[in-house]
Amino acid sequence: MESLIIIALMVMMLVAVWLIIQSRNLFGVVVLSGVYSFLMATVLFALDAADVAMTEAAVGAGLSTVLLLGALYLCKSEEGKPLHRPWFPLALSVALTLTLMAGTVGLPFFSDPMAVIHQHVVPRYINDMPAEIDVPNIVTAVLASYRSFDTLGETTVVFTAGAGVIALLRRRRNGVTNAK
Amino acid sequence: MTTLAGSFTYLVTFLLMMAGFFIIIARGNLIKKLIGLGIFQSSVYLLYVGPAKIVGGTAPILAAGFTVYSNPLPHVLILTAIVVGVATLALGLALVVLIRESYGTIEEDDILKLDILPEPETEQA
Amino acid sequence: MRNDLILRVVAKLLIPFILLFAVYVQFHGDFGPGGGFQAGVIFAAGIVLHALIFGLDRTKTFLPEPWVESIMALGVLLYVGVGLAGIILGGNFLDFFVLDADSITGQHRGIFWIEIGVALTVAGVMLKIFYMFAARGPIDE
Amino acid sequence: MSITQHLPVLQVALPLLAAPLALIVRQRRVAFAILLAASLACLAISLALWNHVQDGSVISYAIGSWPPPWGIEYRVDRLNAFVLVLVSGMASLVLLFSWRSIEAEIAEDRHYLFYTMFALCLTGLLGITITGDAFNVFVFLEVSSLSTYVLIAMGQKRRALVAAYQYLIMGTIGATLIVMGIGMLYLMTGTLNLYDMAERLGPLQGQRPVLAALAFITVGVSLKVALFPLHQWLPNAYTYAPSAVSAFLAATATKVAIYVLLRFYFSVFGQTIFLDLPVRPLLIALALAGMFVASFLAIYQLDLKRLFAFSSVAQVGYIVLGIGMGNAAGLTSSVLHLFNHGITKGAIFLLLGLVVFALGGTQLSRLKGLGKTMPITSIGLVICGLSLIGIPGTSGFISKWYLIMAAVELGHWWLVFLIVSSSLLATAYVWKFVDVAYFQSPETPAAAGRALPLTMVLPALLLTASTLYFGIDTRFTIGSATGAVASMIGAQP
Repeated sequence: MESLIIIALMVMMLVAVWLIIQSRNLFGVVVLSGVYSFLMATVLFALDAADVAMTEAAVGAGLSTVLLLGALYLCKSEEGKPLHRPWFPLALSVALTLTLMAGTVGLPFFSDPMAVIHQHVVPRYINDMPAEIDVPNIVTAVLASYRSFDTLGETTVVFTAGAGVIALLRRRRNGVTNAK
Repeated sequence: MTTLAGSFTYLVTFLLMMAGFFIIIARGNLIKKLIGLGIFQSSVYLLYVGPAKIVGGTAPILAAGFTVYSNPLPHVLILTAIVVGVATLALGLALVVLIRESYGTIEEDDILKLDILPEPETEQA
Repeated sequence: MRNDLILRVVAKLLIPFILLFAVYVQFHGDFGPGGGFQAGVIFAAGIVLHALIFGLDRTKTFLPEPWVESIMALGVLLYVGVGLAGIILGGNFLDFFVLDADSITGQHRGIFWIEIGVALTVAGVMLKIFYMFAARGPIDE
Repeated sequence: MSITQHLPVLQVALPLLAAPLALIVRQRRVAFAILLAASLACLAISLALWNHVQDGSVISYAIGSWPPPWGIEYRVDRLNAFVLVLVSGMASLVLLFSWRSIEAEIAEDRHYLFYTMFALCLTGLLGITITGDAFNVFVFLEVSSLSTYVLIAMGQKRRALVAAYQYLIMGTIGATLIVMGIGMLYLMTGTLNLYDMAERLGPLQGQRPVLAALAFITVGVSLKVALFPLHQWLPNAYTYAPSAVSAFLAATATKVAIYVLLRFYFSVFGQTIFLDLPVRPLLIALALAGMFVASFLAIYQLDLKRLFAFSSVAQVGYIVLGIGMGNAAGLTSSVLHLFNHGITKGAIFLLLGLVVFALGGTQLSRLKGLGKTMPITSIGLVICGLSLIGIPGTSGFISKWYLIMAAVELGHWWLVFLIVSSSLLATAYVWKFVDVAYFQSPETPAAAGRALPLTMVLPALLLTASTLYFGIDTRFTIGSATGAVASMIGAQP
């Protein structure tokens, strides 16, 4: 049953992406990409990734959509041009995908508790964490303590984006000459 | 059914990747390209989170009565990936807005046409 | 939108709850899903709602732009500061064990402060991006 | 417990601390002072680390006191210590240069933002280099990439925006492919620590996902390296970025990407997996194609900055060629050229920054008679040009010598021939500059350019001088490179 729901949700995601490819109306595309993110969040939730699902819903479906709508408003752009010369890109993407698929034969099976990712490194996070850190949410423990340096990097990425947007979009004060 | 769902996750990962890549190279609108880029980036989520799931397991939040938890490590990594995605989108859109202001268009071919002409020496607003 | 009475009243009622929810998500992160990042986004959403309903200028009177810039920087500083505190107290960088005599309390303390750092930066950045986009009217007008 | 023990993490934490501080102070002067202090401290730290590992020891630092593979490990060996010295040294010099250079190119109320982004870029590059954790590589790669996009977009012309956008798209594709590859490696090994991963990959040799991961990482990093034909973002980015940014990127960004390639090939996949695969012939073919096509394109450029940007793509070819050959001499030449070319290209772009400062642009039509109007700058450019060609007495000669030795060792005489003939192409594009600067007189009597400030001239000349110095006294470079190669392939020097 669980698997069936996951499959159904993923099919809906693919449909959303298909519509995004097809559509030329940018406003529609933005809304669809919000829908896509929301479906992605649901799939992630069904895959037991509650924290990730929550973040994807807030960021992908919420924030990104708002940013995109804002940019659309600023750019006054409604319709993209039609596809031109789609065959070369299509061939390239298909070739890429086929190579990828060939590579995945042999990746661990879904839901195999004996797969190496469940046997190495992670057991300490699950079994010893109550004695070492003692917070109920294991994701928080890994994110904020075991791998807290990654989270520092992540915070820096957010900071970089913020400072970067300031650097790009700040209005120039009068009297500064900087011809662009 | 479980195996099917598993292979399907991988399949969807690659289909999404392909779709995102296709939008990036086939579409000339700069905003649409960024949307494609977002899909391309988000395909990774399933590659990481799919295999982390254990059927019959539960979300990795310790609670009485559960002994089998899905693997929390990929979740942590994907949280970071999502944040990176939105950071890239914000910067990309800021660039698009500036391009629109100085070129008057966000269609790639129009911009390339304008770039062949000599640069106008006008002050940007 | 600014003159719609119903919107203004609803927003006035809603915004405190959004901010409260952000605080809940922030401190509940140890127990359920959530944490600094999500809390920062929700907090910023609350402020953005205020700006949409009451106008950006009014929002800027109690959250001026330089403050927002400083908040996003403070978050990173706080995070790195916690890391350096680990070194000063005799451990490694980001070592939470040494933050308290009891290592588990130390861990909790470390997680608490870095999550606040994350929330500050995320909320600051989201707000700042909103300010920057909103301050730029559409072109050709 | 002494502070020296924490040097590996301070290497990254100091510039990371400088970035938000520069943003808070909102003042050009203070932001510059903070950054200069941080980058000089970084240089000192990297030299100390370099000195410490020269006996072949490896420094491992467990962040958060969580032992690897559970926590994130910083790990310094002779290979990345050498790269750290290059990155932090270039950062200090370019920073000094930028003080006056950006005055002419960036609006003053954005200077503190420039310094913030510069600090973040430095943090990212150092973080990628020093970390021992696969996912951490990705996180810091994004820090450096995002800041790079902004730094490029700060260029004066509107084309800088398009260049930054294109780089954003291509860079993100590259980064995503890298995460995919890392994800597959994680699924196969269950660990993210590079060295733990290497051990656990041993028995998995030849399995398909491992090979797919290798392919993903190769393509993803090649985008960042600007390996032909994935180099399209580079010429525009280098041409339209502010002078200081072009210099810093040309000297460090692609070099760090090459380091990532070396790290994954030799420390993670290990020599055996790498040697068994058809990756090496492919790398050799692409490297050769890059060397010839990009050099050829360089000859036809009308803008000197763009000409040298294409030359960068060609020179990356030499480095990758050394990796492709895979023997000790080839790898030594790669590591050497990584350093030598970093210095040479840094010098060239700083000298071009002087030209931009004085004349306002680097179009060849503006540079007629440059040998008379800016004699020292022109001589500097000629010296660096000779290093690009590989004339004895310059640092470029040393690395090319090792490259030829490697080809001879393998018995590939045709490669020797190709390397030498691609140098002739380099001669052609360098000659183009010499011709314009010394044999053409300006159409209008050259207005004397602006006087050049010392803070700009000094770093440029220092780098030019070191191009010559490392061509004669090679103890530091060859010693470090052979040590680095020994740590890569596990042999004693």
